[in-house]
Amino acid sequence: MKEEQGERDVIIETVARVMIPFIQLFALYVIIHGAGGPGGGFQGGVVFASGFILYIIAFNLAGGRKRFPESANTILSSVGLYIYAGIGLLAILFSFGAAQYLNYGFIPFTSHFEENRALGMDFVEMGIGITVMAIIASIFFDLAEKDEKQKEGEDG
Amino acid sequence: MMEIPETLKPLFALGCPALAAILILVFGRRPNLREGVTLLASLSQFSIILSMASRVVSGVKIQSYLFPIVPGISFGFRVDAFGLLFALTASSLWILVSIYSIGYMRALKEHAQTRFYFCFALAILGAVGVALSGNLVTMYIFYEILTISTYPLVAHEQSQEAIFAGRKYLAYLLTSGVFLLAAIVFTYATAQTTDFNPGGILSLTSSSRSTLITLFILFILGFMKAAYMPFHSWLPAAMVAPTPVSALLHAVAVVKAGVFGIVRTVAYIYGIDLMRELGLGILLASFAGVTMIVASLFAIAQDNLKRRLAYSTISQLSYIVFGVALLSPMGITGAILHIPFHGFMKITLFLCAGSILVASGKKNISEMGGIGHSMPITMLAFTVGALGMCGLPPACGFVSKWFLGLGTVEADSLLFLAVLLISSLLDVVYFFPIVYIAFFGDRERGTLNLSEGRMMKEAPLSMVIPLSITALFSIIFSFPNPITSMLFDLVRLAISH
Amino acid sequence: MLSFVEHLPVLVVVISLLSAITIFITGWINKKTAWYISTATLLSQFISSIFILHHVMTVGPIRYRLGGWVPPWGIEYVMDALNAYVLVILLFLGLVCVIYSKRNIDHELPDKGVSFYTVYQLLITGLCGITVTGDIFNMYVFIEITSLSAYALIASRGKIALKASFTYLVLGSIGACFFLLGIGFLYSVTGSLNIHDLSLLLPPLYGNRVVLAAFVFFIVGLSIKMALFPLHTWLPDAHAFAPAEISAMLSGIIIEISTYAFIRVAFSVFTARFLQSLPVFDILCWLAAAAIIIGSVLAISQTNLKRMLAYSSVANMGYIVLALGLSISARKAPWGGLNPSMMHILNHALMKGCLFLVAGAFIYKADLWEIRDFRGLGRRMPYTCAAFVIAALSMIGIPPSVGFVSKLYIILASIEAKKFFFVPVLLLSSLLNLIYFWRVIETMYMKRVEGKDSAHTSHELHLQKEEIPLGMLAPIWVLASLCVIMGILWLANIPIPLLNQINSTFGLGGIR
Amino acid sequence: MILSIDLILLFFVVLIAVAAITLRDLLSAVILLGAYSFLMALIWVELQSVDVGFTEAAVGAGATTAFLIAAVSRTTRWEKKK
Amino acid sequence: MEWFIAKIFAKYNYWIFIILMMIGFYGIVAKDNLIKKIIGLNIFQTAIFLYFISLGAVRGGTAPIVDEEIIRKGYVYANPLPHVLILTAIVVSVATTAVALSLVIRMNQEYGTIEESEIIQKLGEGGMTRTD
Repeated sequence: MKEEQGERDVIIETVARVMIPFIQLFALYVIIHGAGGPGGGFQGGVVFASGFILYIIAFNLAGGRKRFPESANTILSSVGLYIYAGIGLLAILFSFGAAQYLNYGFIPFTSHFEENRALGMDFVEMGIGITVMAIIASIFFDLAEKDEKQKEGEDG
Repeated sequence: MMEIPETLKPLFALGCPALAAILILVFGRRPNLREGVTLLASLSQFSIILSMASRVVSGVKIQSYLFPIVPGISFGFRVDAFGLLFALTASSLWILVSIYSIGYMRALKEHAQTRFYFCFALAILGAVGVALSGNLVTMYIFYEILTISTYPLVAHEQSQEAIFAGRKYLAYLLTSGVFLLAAIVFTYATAQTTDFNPGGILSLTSSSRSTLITLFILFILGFMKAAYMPFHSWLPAAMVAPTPVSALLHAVAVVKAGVFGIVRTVAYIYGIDLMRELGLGILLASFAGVTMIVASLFAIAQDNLKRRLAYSTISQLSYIVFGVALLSPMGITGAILHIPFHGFMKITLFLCAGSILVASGKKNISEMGGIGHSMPITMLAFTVGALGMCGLPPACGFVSKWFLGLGTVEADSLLFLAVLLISSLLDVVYFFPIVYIAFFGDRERGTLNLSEGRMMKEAPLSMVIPLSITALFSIIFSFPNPITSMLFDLVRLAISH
Repeated sequence: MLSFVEHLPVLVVVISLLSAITIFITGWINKKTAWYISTATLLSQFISSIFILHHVMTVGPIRYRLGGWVPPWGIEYVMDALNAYVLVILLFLGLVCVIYSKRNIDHELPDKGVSFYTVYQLLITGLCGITVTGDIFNMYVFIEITSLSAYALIASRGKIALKASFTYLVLGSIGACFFLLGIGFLYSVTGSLNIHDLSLLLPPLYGNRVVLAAFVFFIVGLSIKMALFPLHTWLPDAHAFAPAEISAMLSGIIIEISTYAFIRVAFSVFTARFLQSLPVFDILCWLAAAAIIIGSVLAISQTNLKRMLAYSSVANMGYIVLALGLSISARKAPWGGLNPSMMHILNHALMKGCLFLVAGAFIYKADLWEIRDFRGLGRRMPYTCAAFVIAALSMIGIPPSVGFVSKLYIILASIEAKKFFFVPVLLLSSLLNLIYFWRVIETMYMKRVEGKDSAHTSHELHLQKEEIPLGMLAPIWVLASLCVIMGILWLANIPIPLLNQINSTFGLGGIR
Repeated sequence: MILSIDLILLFFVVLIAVAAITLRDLLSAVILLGAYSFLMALIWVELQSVDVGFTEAAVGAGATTAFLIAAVSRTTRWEKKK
Repeated sequence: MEWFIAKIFAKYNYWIFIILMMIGFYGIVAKDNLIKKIIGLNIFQTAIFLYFISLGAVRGGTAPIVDEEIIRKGYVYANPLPHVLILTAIVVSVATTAVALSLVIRMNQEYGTIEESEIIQKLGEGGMTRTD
């Protein structure tokens, strides 16, 4: 990636500007479409994060940090995991202990058991996607940032 | 006093020192209270053990098993005559040594006194536990507690020499503990039990001769606490410890625990008949005989009083082993009697050595010329002890040696009788010079060298009284009286099965 | 309808994960909350684990189908006596360590508290996961979560710890890959990943070379993770330079959970019958014997306390593996089967946990690493040193401590198995333990402080007491006293019915 | 699956793996590792596992390579001779 | 001979998997540079994934994607379970790589080098035993 004072490359910047929205849109598609086709939360999350990485490579680190501050990273990664782990707990709660953990069919999104199950899975995929996106991005930040604030990498 | 249920008595007897140890730690900063606790514990322990004596004499074996460890072995106690004898010796001497050590430690302003009393109590716990335990595993547990808890006592000085002595002490004794553990495990593997049984437990098994002999050697290596040669060198080294420690632990509790273990093994694990059949008695007796004589020869060469006493201990312990190894009733009687008798006599000697050290700062025999004039009571007591050691009346050593002599005759072995007599003669050779120097030695030389302007006088009363008592008992034991007859009853019970 | 207890196996894992996130978030707002959340979580997990154990003991194994999917396809969590027992040990030591860490982390890792507790909780998640899962691939995932957290936690100390952590990472990853490969081989012949299912599908295939290869890959992979002798090279540095509570967890729990995984694979996926047909366990015995002796000898040569303890861990893994290796041959005796190894897993956790925490206390209070610097410590930190003495005596094997009991049982097992060679090995190791632990005790209590040789009364006055805070002392003493209490309980056979239940799960164990 | 494509891909994978290990220019090695991952992803797609191929393309060729490049840029570009 | 060649080439995927594993292993063991070690580790892991995928592959099958047409026509499709496993394993591998890289970067800060032998040398100079 480029240093802050380095010269800017018009071609790369332009390509990045055009590409990043598409990459992120594609990522969302992959996340949502995970249950029935190739893809899922994890892949989508990685693709989404690769948008950020492209941004950082094309522009600069500080700008990337501004777009995606540490606080957002913290909140997003936690929220994603909360969704992922919490949905499973909801199954137990809504069935008053009758259903197992992760048995999404018991969460009353709709009145149909199978539909609930599919919806629950979508939520879980979303949770994973958010977390993975946040964590991959933050790992990249941590690896690339040259400040002396030493942090160890988060582990997904 | 509340009556304690009989089966709980062994537990209470062990509870006294355990509780005392905790209280000593609690009252670490208040010397009077701390030492009061020690005294109280020793007294109550003795009375509990004494109260068991009357029952045991009437032929009852007090048993209390707490819980099974593995099938066939329970953690528990079984008080028989032999164990009780050792327990009585250890606990009664604890009282006297407690009184004595209060005087000794205070007079010399020793450091780390709390640790001293704490470990002392634990060591007594170990010794009495060894005496009362009903099987080898229980015994092993207490045996190791005894080893560990005496280490801080040996290394008490914390000088280079003391640390080295402590290291040596541990190296020898824990190594032997490992052998003992191996022996116990193999015993269990062959006999499926480790209970002490008067007829022996191994005689019932169908193990090969060589296995049994190997196992016996393991056992003997395991009881290195008995300080037989050539594994004796930890004992003289350990004499750097404060005198009460040497007295109680290295003349009574630790070494006696080793000897006690050997006797237990010979009589209660192997059984006399099996021993005779395997020819192990001769082996053991030769070992013991060699140790008796060689250790005496070593003792002659020592100038340091405590070291000389240490070598004397090595020699005397072998008397006990020797007596048992004769495998004759008289020999065993002598051996068993020698346990309390030697305890009382040797402790007298050690206490005297300590008193001399406290009163005059002298350690070496050659410097003690004429000391008997300034410390008459101490040196009289010393003389009594020395007489006993040599097996001369009126001290009780005579009685036990008499029985040992009868034992050799019974075993039809003139050679062993000769060994016994030579060894006794050697005892005279190394003990009487001390007595002679003390009373008739060159007084000028002795006092000039060391008194540093101080007037020599007797040690504090708290030291003189215990040593007088032990000396007195050493004489009393050799005359018929209720105590002696109780002892004899116990011994008779112990050998009859 | 599932009862509440039957939900607990999965809740134990999920609570831990949720608490990791919560610590992350709340720590971002207020750093002080991290410890409280972590402690509360571990406490509740520990209580749940006791409920689980009770349920397993009284009612029977718990089978929990995640998401309601039927086992060969869905993931199943299975609690039987073995993992309920291990779970209790693991959460207990985890709780003790986290209580200890309150003061220690402020000192060892200033400003890193939040990330420490987050990753710590992830570590606990992974460990619990390994324990509760009944699916072998799921186990792999949890092993990796555990290892990743462990790498990060070790590295958190900085400097040398980085190198140690990297070595651990590389070796650990290779081990995990082997484990994965083993899973792949098994999957290729059976088409199943569920442990129970595998145990039913495998017996007709026992002669199959793929199955044998899978077994070998499992053994090698897990041997790296549990630092069995020739593969132990990552362990000493990692244990020595991690923060104290992580050293305690590494030595007391993490390598032992790998042993648990090994037992699970060897006895649940494969069975005792399969193991009997192979000489693998005999070879393991010899490796373990080498580990015991060489680990102890290397420990003697160390001058740094924590490194010494680390090598001692190598030796102690040797004990556990030796006990495991004997378990098949000595299956019928009351002390045969898994009893000695199960015993030593608990015992080692208690002893080594205590010792590492004490070593941490020395670093905390006086920045002491080297054994020779411990002169006079017995007076400066009397309670800490007393705890060290108890745990060290236990390691040496003085009765009635836990170390004695496990040694006794392993010896009995080796006699029962007619493998007499291991008896002297065990006895010798006891002496070697004595040498290296006694050196420390002697320095702490007996060596005089330099320059004060002449008058010992004066140095008593000179040295003031400098005890560690109660928050650190209490965990140390809990472990130290348990070293003795558990020893007596073992001798009194009180926990033995549990072990017998474990044995009977695998068709081992005897008559009692 | 198609044997020839399969074989060609596998051949290149091995070649690139060897090159990635032996090259002393770390940046090139890292980029080669990206290429390796990408080829691997192709093989997997070809072996009917679109899902995994997709993931490997995103993660192996994408994220991992980005991480490695970041790491190389912060440390050193050249491996030292032994 | 032909039989032999056929036998060897029938499972060419597995041979490649073993070769790749060895290449990766060589990278881990023989290379002094830490980043090279990580590259080796990656190759090692990927090789194992290749093995898993080869397991699931079915000759003449299709990708295991739920589609009305596939089910209706009764196509053979590859076993999807290994794929799920490998997805998870890839997650693990990228996490491992990330942790390893962050370790490497911090070691570079501490010691100014990423060559293992030099780091060990510096540790030796600074006295292995103390950390601060």
